[in-house]
Amino acid sequence: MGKGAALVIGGGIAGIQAALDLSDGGIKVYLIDSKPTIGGVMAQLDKTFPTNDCSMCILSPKLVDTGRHMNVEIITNTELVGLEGSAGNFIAKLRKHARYIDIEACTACNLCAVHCPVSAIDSYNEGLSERRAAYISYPQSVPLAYAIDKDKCIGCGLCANICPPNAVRYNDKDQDTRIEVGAVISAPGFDEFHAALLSEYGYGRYPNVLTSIEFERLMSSSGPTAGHILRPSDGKEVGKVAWIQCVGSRDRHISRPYCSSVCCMYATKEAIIAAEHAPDMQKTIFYMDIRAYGKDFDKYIDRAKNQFGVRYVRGRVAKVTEDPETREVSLTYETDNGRLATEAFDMVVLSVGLEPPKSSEKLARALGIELDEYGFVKTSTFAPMLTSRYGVFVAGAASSPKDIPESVAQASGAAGVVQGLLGEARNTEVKVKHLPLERDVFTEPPRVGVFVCHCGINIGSVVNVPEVVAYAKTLPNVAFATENLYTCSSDTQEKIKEIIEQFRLNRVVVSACTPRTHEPLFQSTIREAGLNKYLFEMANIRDQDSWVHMHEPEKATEKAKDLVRMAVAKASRLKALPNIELPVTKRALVIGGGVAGMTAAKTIAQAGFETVLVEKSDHLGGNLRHLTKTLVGEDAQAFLAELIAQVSEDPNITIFKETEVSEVEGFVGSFKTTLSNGEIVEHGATIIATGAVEYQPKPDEYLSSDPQVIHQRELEHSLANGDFKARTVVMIQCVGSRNTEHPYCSRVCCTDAVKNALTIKERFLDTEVIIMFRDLRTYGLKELAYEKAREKGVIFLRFDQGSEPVVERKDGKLSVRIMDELIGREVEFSPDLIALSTGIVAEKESNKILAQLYKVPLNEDGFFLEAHMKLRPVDFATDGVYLCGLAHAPKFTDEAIAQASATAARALLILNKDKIEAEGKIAVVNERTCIGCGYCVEVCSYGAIELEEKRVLGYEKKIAVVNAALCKGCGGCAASCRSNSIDLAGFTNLDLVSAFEQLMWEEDDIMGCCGV
Amino acid sequence: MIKLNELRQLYDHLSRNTPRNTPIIGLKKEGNRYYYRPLKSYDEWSSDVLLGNFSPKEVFFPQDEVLFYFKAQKLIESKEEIKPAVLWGVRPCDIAGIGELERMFNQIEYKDPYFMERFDKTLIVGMACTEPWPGCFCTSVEGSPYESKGADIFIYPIEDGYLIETPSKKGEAAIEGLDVEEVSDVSQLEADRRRAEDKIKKYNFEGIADKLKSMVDSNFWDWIHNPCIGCGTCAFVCPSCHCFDINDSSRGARGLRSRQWDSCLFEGYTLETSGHNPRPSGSQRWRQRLMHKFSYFPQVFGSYQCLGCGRCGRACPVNINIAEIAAKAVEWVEPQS
Amino acid sequence: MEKDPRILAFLCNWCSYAGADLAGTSRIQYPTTLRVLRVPCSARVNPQFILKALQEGADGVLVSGCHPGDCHYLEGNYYAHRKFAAMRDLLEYVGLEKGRVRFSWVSAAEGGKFAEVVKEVTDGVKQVKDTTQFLKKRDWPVE
Amino acid sequence: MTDAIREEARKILSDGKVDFVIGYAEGDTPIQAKPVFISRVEDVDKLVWPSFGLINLANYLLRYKTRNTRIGIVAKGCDTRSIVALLKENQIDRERLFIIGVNCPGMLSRQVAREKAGEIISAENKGETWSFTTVEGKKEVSCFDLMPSNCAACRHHAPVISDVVVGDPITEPEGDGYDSVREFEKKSAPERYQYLMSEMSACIRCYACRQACPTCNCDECFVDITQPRWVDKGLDKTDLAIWQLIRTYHQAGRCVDCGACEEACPKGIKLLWLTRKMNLIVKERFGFEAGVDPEALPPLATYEKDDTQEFIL
Repeated sequence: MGKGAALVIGGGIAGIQAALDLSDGGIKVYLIDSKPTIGGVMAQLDKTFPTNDCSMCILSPKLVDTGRHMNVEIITNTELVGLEGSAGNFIAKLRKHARYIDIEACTACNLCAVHCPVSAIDSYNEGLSERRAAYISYPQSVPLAYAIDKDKCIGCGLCANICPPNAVRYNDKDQDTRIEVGAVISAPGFDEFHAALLSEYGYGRYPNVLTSIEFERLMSSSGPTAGHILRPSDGKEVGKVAWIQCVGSRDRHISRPYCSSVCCMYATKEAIIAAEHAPDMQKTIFYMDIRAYGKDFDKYIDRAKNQFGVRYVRGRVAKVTEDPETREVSLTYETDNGRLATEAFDMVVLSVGLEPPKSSEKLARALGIELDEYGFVKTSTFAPMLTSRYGVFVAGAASSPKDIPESVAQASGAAGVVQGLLGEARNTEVKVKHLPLERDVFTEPPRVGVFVCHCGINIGSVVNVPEVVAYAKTLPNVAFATENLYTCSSDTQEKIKEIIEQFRLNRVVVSACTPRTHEPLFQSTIREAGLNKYLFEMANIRDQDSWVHMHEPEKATEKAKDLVRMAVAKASRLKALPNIELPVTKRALVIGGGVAGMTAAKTIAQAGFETVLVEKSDHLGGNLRHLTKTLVGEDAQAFLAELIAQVSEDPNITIFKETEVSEVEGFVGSFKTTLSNGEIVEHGATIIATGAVEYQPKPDEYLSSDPQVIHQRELEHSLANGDFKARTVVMIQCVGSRNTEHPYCSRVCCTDAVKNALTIKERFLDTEVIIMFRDLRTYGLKELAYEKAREKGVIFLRFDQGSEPVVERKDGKLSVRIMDELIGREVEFSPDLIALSTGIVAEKESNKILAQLYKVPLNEDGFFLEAHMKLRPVDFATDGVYLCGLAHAPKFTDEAIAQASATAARALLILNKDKIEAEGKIAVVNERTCIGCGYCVEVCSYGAIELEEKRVLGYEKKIAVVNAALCKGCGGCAASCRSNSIDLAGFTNLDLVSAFEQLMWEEDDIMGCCGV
Repeated sequence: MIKLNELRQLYDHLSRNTPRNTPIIGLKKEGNRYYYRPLKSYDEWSSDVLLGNFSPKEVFFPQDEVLFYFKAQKLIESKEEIKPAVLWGVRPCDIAGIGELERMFNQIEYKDPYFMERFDKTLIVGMACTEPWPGCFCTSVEGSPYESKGADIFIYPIEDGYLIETPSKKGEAAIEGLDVEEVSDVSQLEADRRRAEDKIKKYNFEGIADKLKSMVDSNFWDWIHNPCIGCGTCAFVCPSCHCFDINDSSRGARGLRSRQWDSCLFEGYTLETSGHNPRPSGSQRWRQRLMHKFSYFPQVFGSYQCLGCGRCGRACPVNINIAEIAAKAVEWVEPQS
Repeated sequence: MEKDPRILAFLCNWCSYAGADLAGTSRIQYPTTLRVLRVPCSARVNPQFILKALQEGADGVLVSGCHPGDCHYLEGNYYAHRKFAAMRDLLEYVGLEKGRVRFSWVSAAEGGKFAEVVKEVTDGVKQVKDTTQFLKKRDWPVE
Repeated sequence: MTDAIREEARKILSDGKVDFVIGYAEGDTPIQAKPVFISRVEDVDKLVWPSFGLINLANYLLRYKTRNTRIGIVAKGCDTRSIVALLKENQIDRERLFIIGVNCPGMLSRQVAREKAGEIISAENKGETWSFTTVEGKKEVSCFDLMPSNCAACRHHAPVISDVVVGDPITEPEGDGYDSVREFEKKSAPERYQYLMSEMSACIRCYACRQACPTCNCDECFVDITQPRWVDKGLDKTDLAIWQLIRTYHQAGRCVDCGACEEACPKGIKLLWLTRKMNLIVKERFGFEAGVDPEALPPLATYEKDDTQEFIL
């Protein structure tokens, strides 16, 4: 048996996710980061696309979770220097650099920084501001402890003298340690392209030319200007701003030929957020192709254009100059019709690309793994997380540029693979958490603590937070009220716990963002302070107040007061609810026998759990059966055959073909799914991997019924079979994608077309290939193939929606006409083959049935909708059900495999437990008044209520009895009961009525109501 | 005693000789029922109706009455100022009912200031019943259709007018200045009284107080309860039922305390916060009702707490007649089980 | 500052509340009139709440849940619909001014629709002549 | 009819099929029937088929919910529908019931008599008419004019379930009986609201309506619940209106329009004005009539996917 521990390198979002999934799954984690804090780049971002979630807000709960997870050991200021041994039994050599401040002793009181006489550049704010030599990266840092920048420190001793807990250690030394782990996940992230290398853009010379990450800090409420977008040259409001895309991307001259995958979207996001900060600001994005290939990305671009007036200009910027007087920056660029134009801007943002971290080579040597020529970790399509050394995995941007959800999926995926690898060693090195006893507050009068969050400036810039706090103090039962910059930060959690103790609070109200994301965090905080977690209530004054009433601060403040009043009223009524534990059936059900489903099943089975794999057709393999080779030439069918063999032979896996799900009962931990073959599967977790299908063009669409008009998929087959024959091939992109019927990008078609074009060019030099596209979306390293195709003479012609190519039969011959913007007139081709790049569409009807059975949602396009687009890419809001592959959205094989492994990791979190805690907010019966009329029994969709004979107050009577395991807490019974004899704990009639009654209170009703 | 040809004379005198805005409250038709309401004029008075559908108790003891208001810790007296009133044309049973209420609300240790202020400020003008109604049984409960006790002014209708008696000083003062002849021969009243009393059905309630005491565990209570649906009609129309419930109504720091009529037949009458109810069954609640009126009250105050107006029987949705029940109790022989 | 009507909204956690959050993350601006009470499901909303809210002084009430078929709890919104239909018709019968009690289905993906609903409901309430119908008047003495 | 009822009652009592029979007897005061509980064959002659029998005897079955008593009950068409409603709500066992169903031609109402004649001191039946002595003198009113609105609107004269039926079958009249509702709906909203408030503000909260109703069968009525207090105590107009509105809402799919509530009201409040509208709502929206189909689920405890949702944004 190997080690039950793993090493995770890098504390960015990928590393954090991997650490959490591993540790919750029973594996001890050492999380190392070279910086003094974890958080990575995501901690620097203001918002994330396409949900515009406040980045820190969604990251912070994870930071906090990681920081206080008893099975995650965070080791900061540390790098890996060597790795010995082999998978299962590695010895990792770590070098822990001196921090000069003792993490354990430091209380983050800030006095060292206040007294430090030395200034240093603040790297968290990208050099836009200064910090001291004694510093903390950002307020939500985990671990929350200061560090000393020894390069700047002059050793004056002021900080050591002032430090109350004597935490300063000037003589701190680098230390080498060795830890034993079974596997390694490397997630070192990326560096931004150093913009000064492209001197033509004036970065470093012109103060008003910024990088995108600098701009991000400028917009951030925690940034150098507290969220005001001001010109660095003179601190003036910015009226006109331009983004230049592909700075350090798609540029062979500077050895960055790959696409950085995320810049189109982040530039759009920055433009949208800038528009929110300053509605009158003019925003222009100069781009080559808009690569909005992700789920719902195109909708985001549309919103930027239509709702926020973002101007998109296709064209490469040729020259950047500065007016020395006004400090305006002028851009000279080539327009669509080839002419040059010049335009002046107050500020120019360079959308800098992503590249491997500078330390990547050193790290690769230490890990003993291979990198590609650009420094990205080498992986393969069919093992996207595995490096060249078995047992060492990679997640995040280290293997190719990628965005947050893909990094998260990869991280979970790597965790899944590690779980499989370490198998029975799991649960050997982890500790179990012991919470303090719950305080019995039943007899105490309510003492409510109210915490009002500024959320940086998300709330504070609209709602008058101090006024809300002062108001909260006047409300009945309020014993304490205060404001926080970030209520979700880890130091605030400690503060809340102290205040609960100090003021003997027995109810807590947090007035901040939405309970949908943050309630669990605060609930666990109050639980750690000894309060039952249900003695908690939130007032949503951000998503449903400050963000939607940005221009009405006074009314927003009034609304915030009302919401707080309601929350306090409800909180005052809340009662402690019992914790109910539910059993877990240690078996998984995977629906869909494509590559995603098989990968998920395989990973779970490897971790030692039974898995049932259900496939509706008579064969395994799904869409991968139609792929012959990958873009980089890997043999898809060989891989598929091997995977099918592995899955078929695994004794832990039972496969049902030609089978579908017909009935579902139960819930997380104990599902009971009836299959169409009559089989009943009891399982604890469910994975939906039902895939998607190829779009079938309508007969008149590009003459698709013509025998010489084929699909890209058929072209690939004919190239593989050798029956391809054509002198001119026209490929038409976006068939069934990015239109009114299917408004999303199918993601893979551009790359597919390029791949097939390259194959043609390699074998049939004379065959002309014309690709007609809208935006060529060969993101990431796929860009290399696009570049190669251009080199090989593939012709690329762009068209806009509405002026699609026209395909006709003229005198028996195929004709394709298209408007060539460059020369300004229509051109005509007479190909002997047309290949349509057909999109990927969801199987709406069957998805809908499954969605209803498992109570999970679909998006407008019929794909399954994950719990959170950014940070929960493979989860559903419904516990115990997970999602991967094309059922989620169009994607490539490697992405599907990463997701599939991720679902396995998530499912293993359930299967690894013996019991799971059930929701306490369930129906309760007042036995005294229940007359057993049975209305609640009828309206309960879960069969959770039955009528039983019971003896109540000395009388036998038939009354309703609730099955706590089946009750989902919808409250339909409570609203159906005439005599209130059944009620919903946590949302009782009294709770709700009290809340809205108090909403209607006038000032006169409250004044004079003192606190407790 | 004085004699009037027209009762209007007395009415007008009272309305002229009382402070401005003093209401004269008498039976008045509203919808198709009769209530004690301030009369706008003598003509509004429904002089032929002996008994309103509801008793005059609400004049002294309103169904819903604010006791005081509060804000935070501060109390504010009820804002309503109680003004003098004249209660016009009340029948002897109802006057007796008012008397029973006064006994309850005017005890040595506990005085109800709300009731008492109204009581003290009200001039009660009673009137004899020459034609009692079916269902009346005042004579069985020590009353009489010609009983003037409890009234300040009492009217005896006679063939050619009205004789006016003033049993109280307050009444005497009130008719001062009424320029009419004093009559000394009132002997015909005795005959009138007998004639009226004879029209009333007489029940035998003899020994009922003691009999009831012996019937605590009797099946009798199930027998009465059987048809009863447990509504509050009988108690609400009764001139002497005085149970009330106290409730607070608040909104934040502000609020009020008020009281409302209650009924011993309500299921929640004795319900305790714990959910325990000492009188969980209708039979037990009926036992309370009957014993209160015919046993406990006579023991404590020496008179029945039922005045024989018969309103409850007329109003009861299932036609339960308390006189029949009381009479049945007197005769009750426990069935051999 | 002009006094807004005060509209009490019961939003189901899974669709309408999420839709309201989405309006927030999308920064779609809408009237400041809504005061939201989160409930697990529209089926949790007892129509009695509506009467009680009107009596306490709500100018309007909005109940919003998942679209038919989307209910997180399978069919809660169908049951909810029947309850609301019965109460709504009854209120109309007794002359409740139109526009004060509204119902909507808003999904988690419909931030825009949520904002539209708030606008429409707000406009509706603003057109109501007398929002004191059913208001319990408390003419309590001031001091 | 009286004889037929007595005969059936005698039979089941002497056969020992039931412990007692619940029926009507003559009342002590004019134009009123009273319920009686007959357990001995010799008392059977107390039973009558009354003229003024709007009391719904199914109400009394609730008391015997948890006892093992076998009960005979005289039940009009509407009363049998109440029994169906109670059976569906598990409030009584069918096996313990012997239902003497009556093809009921309709009852007369004290409330209507009072409206038509005034405060009645005594009354006398003269075949097709009733002669009343009132405080305002003598009045004669035809039986037809004394029929309450629910009996006039009744379309279910025959018992829905029974063990034996007495009386001749009655031809159901034309129309659905909801004309009064539709007529009222023609009034303007302010007029309707005005009516609600003036009618309901007469309430004195004696709860006779609730107590007379078999389907007002909660052990604790919402009006008595204090946490939360749905309806404040006291006589505030809005509280009174809400009390009846919620009571009506609770009657959705359960009210059989027997008229017992309205007949019981000591203030003569028009309660059926509300409940009949609720009956029409469930009939038109959900195709449901209370107590008519013993198999159908109560309308608020079920749904159809194609329920019209026209009012939802």
